[in-house]
Amino acid sequence: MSRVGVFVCHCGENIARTVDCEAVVEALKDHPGVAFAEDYKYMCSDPGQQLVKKAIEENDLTGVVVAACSPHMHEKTFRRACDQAGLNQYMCEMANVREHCSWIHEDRGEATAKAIDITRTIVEKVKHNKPLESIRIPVTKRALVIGGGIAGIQAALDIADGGHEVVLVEKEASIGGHMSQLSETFPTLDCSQCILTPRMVEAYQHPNIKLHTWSEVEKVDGYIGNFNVTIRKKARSVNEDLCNGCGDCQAACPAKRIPSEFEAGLGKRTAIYVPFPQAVPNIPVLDRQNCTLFKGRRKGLAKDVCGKCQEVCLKGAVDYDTEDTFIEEEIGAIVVATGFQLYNIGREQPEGLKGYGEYGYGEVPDVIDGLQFERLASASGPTDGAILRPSDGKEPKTVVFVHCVGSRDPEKGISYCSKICCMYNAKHAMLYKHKVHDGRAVAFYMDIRAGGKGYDEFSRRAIEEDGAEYIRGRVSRIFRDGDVVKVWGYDTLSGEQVVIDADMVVLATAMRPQDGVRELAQKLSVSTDEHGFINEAHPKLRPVETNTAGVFVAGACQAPRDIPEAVAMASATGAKVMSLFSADELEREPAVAIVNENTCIGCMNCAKVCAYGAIEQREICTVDGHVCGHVAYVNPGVCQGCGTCQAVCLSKSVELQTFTDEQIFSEINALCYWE
Amino acid sequence: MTNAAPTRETYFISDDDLRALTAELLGAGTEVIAPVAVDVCASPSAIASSACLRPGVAPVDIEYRALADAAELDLSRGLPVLSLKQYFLPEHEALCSWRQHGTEVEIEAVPTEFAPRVVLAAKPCDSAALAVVDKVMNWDYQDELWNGRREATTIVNLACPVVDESCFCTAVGTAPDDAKGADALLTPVEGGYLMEATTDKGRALVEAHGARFTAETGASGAEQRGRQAAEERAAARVRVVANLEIDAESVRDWIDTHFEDPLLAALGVRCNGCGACSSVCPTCHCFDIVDEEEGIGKGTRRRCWDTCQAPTFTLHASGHNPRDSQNPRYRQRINHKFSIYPLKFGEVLCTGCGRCTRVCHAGQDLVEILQAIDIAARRPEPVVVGAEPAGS
Amino acid sequence: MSDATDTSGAAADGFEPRVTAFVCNWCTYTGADLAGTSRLHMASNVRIIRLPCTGRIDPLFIIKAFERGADGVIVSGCHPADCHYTTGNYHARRRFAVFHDLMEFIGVDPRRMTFSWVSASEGAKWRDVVNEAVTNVRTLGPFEAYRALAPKDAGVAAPAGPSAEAEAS
Amino acid sequence: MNELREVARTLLTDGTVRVIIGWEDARRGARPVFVTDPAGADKLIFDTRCVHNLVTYLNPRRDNVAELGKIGLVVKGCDAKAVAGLLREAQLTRDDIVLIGVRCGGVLEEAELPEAAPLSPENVAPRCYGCDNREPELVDHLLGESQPEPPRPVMTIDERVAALDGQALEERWAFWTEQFSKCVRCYACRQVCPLCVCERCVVEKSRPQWIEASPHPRGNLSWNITRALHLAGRCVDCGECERFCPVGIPLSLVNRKLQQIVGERYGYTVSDDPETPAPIGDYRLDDKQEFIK
Repeated sequence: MSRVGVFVCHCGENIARTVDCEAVVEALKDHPGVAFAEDYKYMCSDPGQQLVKKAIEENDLTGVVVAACSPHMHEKTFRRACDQAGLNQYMCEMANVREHCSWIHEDRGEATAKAIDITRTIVEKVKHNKPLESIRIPVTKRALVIGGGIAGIQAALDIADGGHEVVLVEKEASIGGHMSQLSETFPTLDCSQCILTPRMVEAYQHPNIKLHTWSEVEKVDGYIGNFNVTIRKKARSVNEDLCNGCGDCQAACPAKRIPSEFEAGLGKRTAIYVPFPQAVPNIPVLDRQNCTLFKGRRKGLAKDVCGKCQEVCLKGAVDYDTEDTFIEEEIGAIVVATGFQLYNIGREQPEGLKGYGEYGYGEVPDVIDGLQFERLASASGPTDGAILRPSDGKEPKTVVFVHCVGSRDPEKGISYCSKICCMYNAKHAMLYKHKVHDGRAVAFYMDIRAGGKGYDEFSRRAIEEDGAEYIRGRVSRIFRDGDVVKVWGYDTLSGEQVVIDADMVVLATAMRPQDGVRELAQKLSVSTDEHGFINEAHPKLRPVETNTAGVFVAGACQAPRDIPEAVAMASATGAKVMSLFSADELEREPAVAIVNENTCIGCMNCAKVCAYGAIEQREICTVDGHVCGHVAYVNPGVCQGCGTCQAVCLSKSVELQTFTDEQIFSEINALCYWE
Repeated sequence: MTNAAPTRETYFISDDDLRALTAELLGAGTEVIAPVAVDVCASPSAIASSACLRPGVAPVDIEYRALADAAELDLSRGLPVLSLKQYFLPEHEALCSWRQHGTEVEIEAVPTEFAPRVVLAAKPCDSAALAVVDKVMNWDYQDELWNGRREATTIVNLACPVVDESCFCTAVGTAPDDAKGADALLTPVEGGYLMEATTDKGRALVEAHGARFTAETGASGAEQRGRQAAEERAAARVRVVANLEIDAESVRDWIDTHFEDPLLAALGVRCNGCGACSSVCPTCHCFDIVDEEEGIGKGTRRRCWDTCQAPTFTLHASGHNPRDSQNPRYRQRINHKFSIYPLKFGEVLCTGCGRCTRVCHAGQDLVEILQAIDIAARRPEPVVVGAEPAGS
Repeated sequence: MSDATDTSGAAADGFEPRVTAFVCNWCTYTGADLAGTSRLHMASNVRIIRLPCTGRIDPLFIIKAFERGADGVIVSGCHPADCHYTTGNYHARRRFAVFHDLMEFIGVDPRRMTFSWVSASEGAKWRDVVNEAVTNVRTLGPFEAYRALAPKDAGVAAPAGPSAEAEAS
Repeated sequence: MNELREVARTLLTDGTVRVIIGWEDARRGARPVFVTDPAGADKLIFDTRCVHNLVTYLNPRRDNVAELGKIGLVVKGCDAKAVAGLLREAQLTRDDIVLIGVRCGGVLEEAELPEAAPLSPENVAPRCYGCDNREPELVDHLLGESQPEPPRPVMTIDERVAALDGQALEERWAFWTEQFSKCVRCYACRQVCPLCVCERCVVEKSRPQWIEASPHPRGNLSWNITRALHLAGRCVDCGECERFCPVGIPLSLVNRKLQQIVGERYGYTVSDDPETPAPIGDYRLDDKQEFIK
């Protein structure tokens, strides 16, 4: 028989003003199963909690109901108090008579009647509560970081510095990501490479970091603390252990006209290549698509037509017959930092995006995007830092910068603000003016979004000190007209049409998630938003967690981010991972579902609705070990306690521990209006 | 409640008088239960039935119902879908209710006294079933609710005017003109019915409404009516006997000694376990007791029909189920009716109404099954080497 | 110190609808909390049962609430794409669409069943949902049709209707 | 018919299956038959009386059928959909059974007849009208000649549902509560349903007892709503629940209504393709939500 204690809080006057707390106590005193009922001015105060503890001990209470504020406010407080008094904390529940009653009703009679109902309902629930113990899950103290851009590098370094092993996976040949392509960074204009390269090297040399470049995550099994990750190491054709990065192979390679990805197409590379001189690791990969030897093999030629790189390699590191290999890693936590790509606004677009054919990108050579401008401005870029336009290598005297190309334009498929463009446009205008003093920099903008430390000052400097011309308005068309690039725009402040004969146009195209993120998200059981950015668990309070426990998110794969934000997020994930790794076992609330194997028929409808992939099929055996069927099994390490499985289970064979059918039934029953 | 043949008194009652008697009973506030032809096509149910959309005779359901009006009485029809059982062991009935005050529990009992009522034109197989079930209801426990209703009810049978291919009452010791379990029997004759009162309750009914009855003494009209009635009843018996003729005693003993016989053990393979046979059976009397909460600390304990064909019927709290598939469950049905009950109470727990066969859409056919068992029971046991030679 | 004469409950003559609300913990329950902290006054006829997610809500809850004498029900949770558990509300949406249509087919006035999305920031919307549901049910009157289905056992006192309801005896 | 017997005989003779479940002619009409001996294959028939959905015998909880050995099952198009339902919910693996499909042009509504009758608008089972699976694809053998479309019944089920839809709420409530109050809770509907495969039905759960067990109108309503909801998007419209109901509750009207609901809302029609996900347990971001405030 239950012995429930009911504790009615006045909350000063907050509850007592409209609810007759003594009447609530009186009504509950004789309620079946109630052994103790009392009211008090401030139940959450120290003496109030003492009252609860004392009542538990003196009355041998089996359950506690605190009729006070929302459980979101003080449930933890009173559960702790119960725990201290020797009552299992899950035997304590809150009856919300403040937010849901005294604060929203004026009539004392109505409010009191309702408060009695609310308290009875919770008493009935508590009568069916069961003592629960926290769930303990072993933790493998080893993290996986997916993506070797600045966010991934930072997360890996933070975790590694904390003393835990990190596996860093990068799909390109070198870590560094987009930041390695940048010339200078806003708002300080320090050299991107100069601040990034030491981090890259540090990550490479860190004893706790195991780096896999030219690799991708193939498969993820398991759950928080216990992931099993398969990594595909793509065939590199170069033995990483033998190669000493001398570069002879690159020099020997006859295929030298391949557009360089790192140079955003403005420079060329060879088929066997290191993406950029500071690459980490400084080990080339062989681009089999463009390699003369492999082209020959694909044509089915009997003899290899090239092989120069192998010939010149003194270390014998070049091997044309390597294949993709797979590595399995035991992992406890995963940080996703796959970064972004720019919206390629040409005519061919994936589903949902429309592109900007009217801007001539990809057709007019002197219409470039922001990353291409970064390479033009970079001292290590294809022009050694001179601003020369791609079509004829001349110095452009008029450059137009167009903001919001793709961003904030739901018509073209992207509704969000890409956040960094206002700043980098200002930076580009500045860099251009610093290098071409007599040049004219014109920017078309919608409005300037320069929130951030020193950001607004920076963009003002572009206008006020460096003389960039800012026109508030949109550009309708960009096209080639002889030697010039015509820009048709509209100045919304003056209300006039603007036509500019530019020498070069730089488009601030939107940031988009990397291709393949949806597939990766699927492997990780995390969700993505409509644009493909990875969803955080809570937009405000859990910004670097995902809805899959043990999977965290950093940088621009979650939403457009600038460098300091990406780094801050990365460090935040580092802290999250460190706290997960701080104990040998992970303690979780027992708010998980459990399957009744006696009645489960293994239809697996529950698994179909589980957003976390927490439910799997498990064979059951007779006493003599003969497999006689299969049932569902809920992995308590993965289950988040939503209870959707229970509602779809036709035979009611799965039950959420903290919201059982008996509890809810009793609550409904308590609201029986027949009396 | 047994047949008291020597004291049978025979009366004639005309069609009009029978209706007038019904009206008198109703007028006096007595509940009268009788077969009623329910127009299934009456609004709003018509939409549910294809039969109502076809040209021709409007389909009806025959049901035992408490009459609202004497005009509803319909004596021309066959067997009602559900037997008379429901008026003695309702589909569900309250046994008690409870209420918790603090830590005290207060129990409120249900009354076991019932107002007198009359069943008119009961089918002989239905009244006989009540007599069979009386035995178990008064075995080690006297079921007050059953007995109270039995005592309060006067049952007047009507000799069967309609017999079909599933009827086999004569094979299990009753007949289409039996008054077993009833207080009187009506037999249709020219212009009305012959009424034989077989119990005191039956005679009391005649006495209370003496003006409606004429005693059948030696008058010539009475003689002719008697002959007509006897012929009609004999013809009905012949038709039933043609459906099935078995030796119930040897069937009983054979089942008792052949529990594992393949014939018995594999009876249930076709059966869907729907239990409709139990619902419609006049002798199936198993019930389940459930406590239904109405709110906090109060509710009602009810009993409701159960069936041995349901897997949960024998499910133990441990999870073990001794009758864990439809084969043993169906065997139990046969075993209980034709062996266990007769061995214990001396009567077959079946009155041959054939409802189970008619209701079964999977084609389980009790006539066929009993025939097979009867044949097996008559077949000489196989000679076992070394045993005494049989019939030497 | 309190005024005991004030606890007579709902108006004795008028019909006071009884509405049971099934809400998710993360959005609507929190939204109702916000209505409280914002002191948004609303009808007092609704009793909330807190669940982790709309995905946990079974149509049986609603049937049971009607069986127990509720005149109306509310089911409320996170807006699409806002579910704390990612997809629970999408599953709930299908389940309750089917349930809603079926109940209407059976003859239950859909105005007795309010389904809504109320986020944690929509305290005012919660107030409006509550007030509208109560007004709807008030217009429809007590759900006598459902109560009439209650078993009428001989000898066992039929449960009294809601008019006999008494708080704190 | 000869073709059917031949296939059955071969399957039994070569040991592919241990038992063929089909229909036979009996005293009171066609009924299920379990043939284990090749010689018994001659019992098998198929005509307009072969209504019984034999898939109900594939329920993994039917131990007495399972112990007969590997099953060859004769299925009509609607029955094949039920097999797909079992496959979809992992109650069966395709290799467990051999499916002998029979081309069906409709069955009788009242099928317990000594002889097969040709179909007419008066006698055809209304659910057969508009059958979309007369050429089941899931089967291993497909026998018989191509069949014409079943005749249009005097009133189709959709028309009956529409007639109810056209009534006032109170009329529908009166109709259904009257129908459901007839229920004796024998659970015949559940027992014969090929897709009611739970080990323990929700109605048998007593802690808590969501559905009152005794057959009063309140418990009956709860049971019938729950039964219908549990089959939403799963029901294959074989009509067995209604046929077995001893008190004649028009369950096919509820079942059809639910099919209409999932059809109109989610574009779902039940098929014999086990790969198509069921509509409940699935969702789309843009599912209709006009009923939600």
